[in-house]
Amino acid sequence: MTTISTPHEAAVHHHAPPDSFIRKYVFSLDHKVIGKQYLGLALVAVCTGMVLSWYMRLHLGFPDAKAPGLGLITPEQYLQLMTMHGTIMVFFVLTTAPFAGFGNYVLPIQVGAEDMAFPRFNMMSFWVTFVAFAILVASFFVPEGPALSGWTAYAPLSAVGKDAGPGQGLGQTLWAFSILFFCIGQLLGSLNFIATTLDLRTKGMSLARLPYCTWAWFITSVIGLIAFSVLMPACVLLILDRVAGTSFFIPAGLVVSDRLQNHGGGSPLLWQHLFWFFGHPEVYIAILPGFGIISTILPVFARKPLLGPNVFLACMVAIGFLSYTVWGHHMFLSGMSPTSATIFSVPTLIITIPAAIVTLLWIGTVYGARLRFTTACLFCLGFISVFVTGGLSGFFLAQPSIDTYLHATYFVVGHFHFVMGVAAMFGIFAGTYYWFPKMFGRMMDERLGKIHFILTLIGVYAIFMPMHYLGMAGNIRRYSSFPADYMGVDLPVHRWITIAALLTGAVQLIFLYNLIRSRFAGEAAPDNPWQATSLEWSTTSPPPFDNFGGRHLVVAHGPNDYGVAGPDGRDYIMQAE
Amino acid sequence: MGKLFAAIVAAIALVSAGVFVARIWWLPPDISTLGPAIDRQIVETMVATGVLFVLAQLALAWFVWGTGDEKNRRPIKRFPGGATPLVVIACTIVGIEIITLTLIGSKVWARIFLEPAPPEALHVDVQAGQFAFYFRYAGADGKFGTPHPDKIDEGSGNFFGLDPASDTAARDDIVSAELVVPVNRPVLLTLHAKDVSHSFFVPQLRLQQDFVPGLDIPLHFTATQVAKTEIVCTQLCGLGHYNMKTYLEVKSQADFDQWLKDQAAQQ
Amino acid sequence: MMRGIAAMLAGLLVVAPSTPRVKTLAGSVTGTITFTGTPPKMKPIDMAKEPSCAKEHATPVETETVVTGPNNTLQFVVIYVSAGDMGTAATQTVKFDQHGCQYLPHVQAMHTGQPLEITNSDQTSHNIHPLPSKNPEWNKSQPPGAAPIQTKYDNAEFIPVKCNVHPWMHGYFAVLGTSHFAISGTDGSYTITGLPPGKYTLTAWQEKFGTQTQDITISGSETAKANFVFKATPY
Amino acid sequence: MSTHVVSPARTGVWAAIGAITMSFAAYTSALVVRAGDSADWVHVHLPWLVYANTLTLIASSITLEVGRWRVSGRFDSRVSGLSLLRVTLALGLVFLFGQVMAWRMLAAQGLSLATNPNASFFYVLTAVHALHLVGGLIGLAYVIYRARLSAFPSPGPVSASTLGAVALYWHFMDVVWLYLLVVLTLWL
Repeated sequence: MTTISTPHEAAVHHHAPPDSFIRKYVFSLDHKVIGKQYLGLALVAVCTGMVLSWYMRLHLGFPDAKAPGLGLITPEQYLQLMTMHGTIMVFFVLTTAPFAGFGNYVLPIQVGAEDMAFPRFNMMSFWVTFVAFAILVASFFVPEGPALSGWTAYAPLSAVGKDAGPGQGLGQTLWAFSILFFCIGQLLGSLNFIATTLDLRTKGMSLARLPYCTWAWFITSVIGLIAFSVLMPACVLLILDRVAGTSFFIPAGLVVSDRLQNHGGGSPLLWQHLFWFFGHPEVYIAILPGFGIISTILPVFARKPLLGPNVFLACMVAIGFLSYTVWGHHMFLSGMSPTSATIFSVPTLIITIPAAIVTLLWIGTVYGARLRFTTACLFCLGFISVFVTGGLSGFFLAQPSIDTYLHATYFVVGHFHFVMGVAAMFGIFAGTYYWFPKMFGRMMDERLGKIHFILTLIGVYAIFMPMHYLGMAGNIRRYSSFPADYMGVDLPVHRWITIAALLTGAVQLIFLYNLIRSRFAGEAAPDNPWQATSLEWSTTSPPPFDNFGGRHLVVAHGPNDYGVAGPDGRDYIMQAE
Repeated sequence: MGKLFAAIVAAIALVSAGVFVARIWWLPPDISTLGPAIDRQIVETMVATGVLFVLAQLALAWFVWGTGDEKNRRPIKRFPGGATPLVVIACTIVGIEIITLTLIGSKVWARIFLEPAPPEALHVDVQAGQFAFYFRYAGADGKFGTPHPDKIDEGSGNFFGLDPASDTAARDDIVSAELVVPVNRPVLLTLHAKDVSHSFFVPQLRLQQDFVPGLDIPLHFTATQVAKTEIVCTQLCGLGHYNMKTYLEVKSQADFDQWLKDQAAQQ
Repeated sequence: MMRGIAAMLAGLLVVAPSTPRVKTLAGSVTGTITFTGTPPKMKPIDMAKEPSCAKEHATPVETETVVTGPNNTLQFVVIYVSAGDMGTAATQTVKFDQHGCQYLPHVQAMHTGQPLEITNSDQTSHNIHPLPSKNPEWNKSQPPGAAPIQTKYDNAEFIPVKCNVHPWMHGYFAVLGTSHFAISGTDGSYTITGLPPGKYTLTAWQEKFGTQTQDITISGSETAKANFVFKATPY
Repeated sequence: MSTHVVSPARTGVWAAIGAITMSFAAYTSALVVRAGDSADWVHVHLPWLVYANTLTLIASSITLEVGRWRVSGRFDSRVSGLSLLRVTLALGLVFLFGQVMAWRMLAAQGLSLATNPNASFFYVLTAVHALHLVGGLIGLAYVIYRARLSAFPSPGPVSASTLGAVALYWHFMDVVWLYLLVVLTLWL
């Protein structure tokens, strides 16, 4: 099927280039600026989240150590650090950077459009997200601090209010509002991605010729459209339970802090269902853009086409569908009917098939390649390695009967940090090293980049692999310390993880330095430094305001033409020659 | 660079797998009738995934090691047979694993959660609250008093909100902070929460189940050895979560009866 | 001659309030708190969950809602002046310690605005959560070795105090509008000293049995007597 | 399909329709679950006014359709078409006002947001629908404004497709409302 957009629609730029600073860099309608804004937000968020995790690790490894600025970390402080780390990382890093960030910057260029379909919605999308982040950060500064109920905010702990503990007052309310705003922001973004991909493609850019990351962003935005429109009602109901005295999630007869709660009839499991119906697809919202980025970048540096591109696309679509049938595997032991647990475990295991196929396709692409070991390429290879690791540990947790032991142990922490945390981060790193020249017209320092990669790869394994061992030993997650119990003996492992985490964190400073230095002093980047095929490399680095300087590219080739006999002796054919 | 990457990935894969094989960190010995089945399944999954893990990582390392570079312009090789064999391999291997694991697993799961407790089971009422477990035995009359949330008064030790003044069944209820059970006798727990969600986890029983406020959740097990082990909360329940734990004591029937007598005297 | 001395003393009495020497002339009130009927049986506290505390007690300690002494006396009853001269605000710090997973003392009385210092002498982390209705509420954890919590309460009320980590730990802050107060000891006796002459209403408060009041008059430096008898029920 | 006149506005509205459908599905499932496992589920009489509001909303859809048909039609009919769009806008406002009155009536019965779950769901669902409808009103106001600028003397294709998108959204709001009405009458 091919959709030819009428020149009329695709050609007119929706708005003139602004001149004032505010309209140009702050409230800009330009998807490129908005993309950079999202990436900037994600950078701030990831630094915040990482610092929070250092405090957590410090306390876990050295319980008696006085943390700089906090002193002796109290149990509630630990849980608040944990909650904010999870919330910031999952929402404001893993969702914004690979999806909203790179998607906003690259997708319109890759489809040959001059901007997103709805630039105003696009701007709102970012600023609403920004407000959401501001609200979340604000909760650090309210009396008794931010929420401590984890990024999953299980009711009734999250619903009954301040009696449930420090941070469960205003802090938890702010958390709920923050997530509500975040949903709105991402929904606006998803609308844009969908309309832009479907309607603003330039001549000849059929769906079949879309680059794989654009495909991934498109599928992700469809998933996000559904997921966030379910999380939003959940947040609304939670807020009402907290501030308006309703009882959606709060059953009768709860006595919290010696106070009989004036609620009745609510269902705590209702929150869990609504949350995880969003929560599991959210995992794929975080990782599918990574899939796309890897599948786009790997062939560039392998100098050979991606193996089985159509199989790859089919797998991504399959994952997208299946992601809505598996949420129950987070609730095997939640008091949900045990029969449904067995039902949920089947699709959970089945979803590993497309994931496994995709992984094999990547490994098959590497086979017999003439790899160019740029930093971006290395992060793609690293992505494959950590994704395999994290994916396989999922096999354990997908089985209810094993979950009765491993559930809520560090095994789970290790699993999801590999599969959605580290893997997604590697995707983000790959994208950064790959598109930085296009975004800023300067190359990043490859030598620093490679050091950054090697140390990070070793670091993440040193941090997260031992967590699986802890899990086997029954070490429970979300504990601020392990006083005089069977977990006390695991302290040395926690020490090791803490040290590894602090060192790996320090290594990221190399990346930050590289970013800043290259932004201002990197060598000038040519239009197509990597000899890649997709449309963003057919324009200048950085692209002009309307992306192609008024040209209307006509696409004649797919994105996958590497290792072929191209024009003038090149081994690749660009989509718009 | 490629060779370095290959070496690192291979090393990581072998070391990681080695630690699992060496069982340096492993499950505690099990003391329940369910333990062996669950352990067997964990081991089977460990073997299956472990092999795939090592194979995949080593394949990646090997391909990267063997890749040509810009200097020796070795011709690019396509993967033999294209994507189809890979799809077939993935579907068959993973498919087989899924089917086998699900078949075995669902049996174990059924034994834990689907089969009802045998009638002779000892019935213990378990209440979780921030941040402690309390266990209630029916006492001489074999009947539990009705709990009244509004009557809960932890300061004077009335954790269940019993009303002995008007409820005679409540007067001989035995409340303990530890779970004490006789060996080799089925035990039926009724889990209910006083305030927020909690969870009941005994690693040595390989048994875990959430408390959900507003629900009474049954859970049954049979301990096979006299032992003392820990019960921990695994559902984030607030600031004292890390410290929400107590002990499971498995005693011989005689010792258990004696203990019950002593407790009854103290109430 | 004697008359003259008496007259001089009387004269002193008249100017008394202004001169410090008169404090010696302040009276006091003493008495014993008892109960009739059957008090509820105090339950032994099972500290299994907290070994570090359990091993502090050779025999398990009991709950302290109603602590009785020999011949039906009651401990931890707060006796205070609810009407009459309220005295001057006390400035010395009141101490409230957590030891062996118990509050020492179980009931601590203080004047409004009087500095209160809460310490943790256990090897485990405690959480102090007073549940006031007229004062601002807070809820803090105190890990072993952490600095003492310094605070004060400005409005008079009886504040239940609980530890969220150890459900059995319950105590009371008696925040009073007077500096004339006392807490009955193990033998149920109490003494309030330094009462200037005048009419007083004494109130006795017990966390389970509520309050009772008595009117007394202090005319000089004598020691008045005021016993209180609470009616106890087993449940 | 070979070719079609692309209209991002319409695609966007279709996507929005998908999202809104999902979120009302979520509210509904919440309602069903909540009604299922609770003892405090009592019957609530919907105020008669909501049925009157329903008619208003349906009427607004009709005027909108006729208005669209005229605006894109011959010149002399455009004026009346535009005024019909204004009527639609007015009817939308009347509907919102009616909903507020309906809440007042319910409150007069002593049913506030937290009184019982049924009341909670009534207020929440109607309020969420009202919020989405406000979005439609803004869109409507926008096309009327655009029509004043561009549609005379000739309606540009942009405003036509935007008008189509807005109309699509507006009718969807009707559908949602009817759906809610059924759900509310069935479950409350």
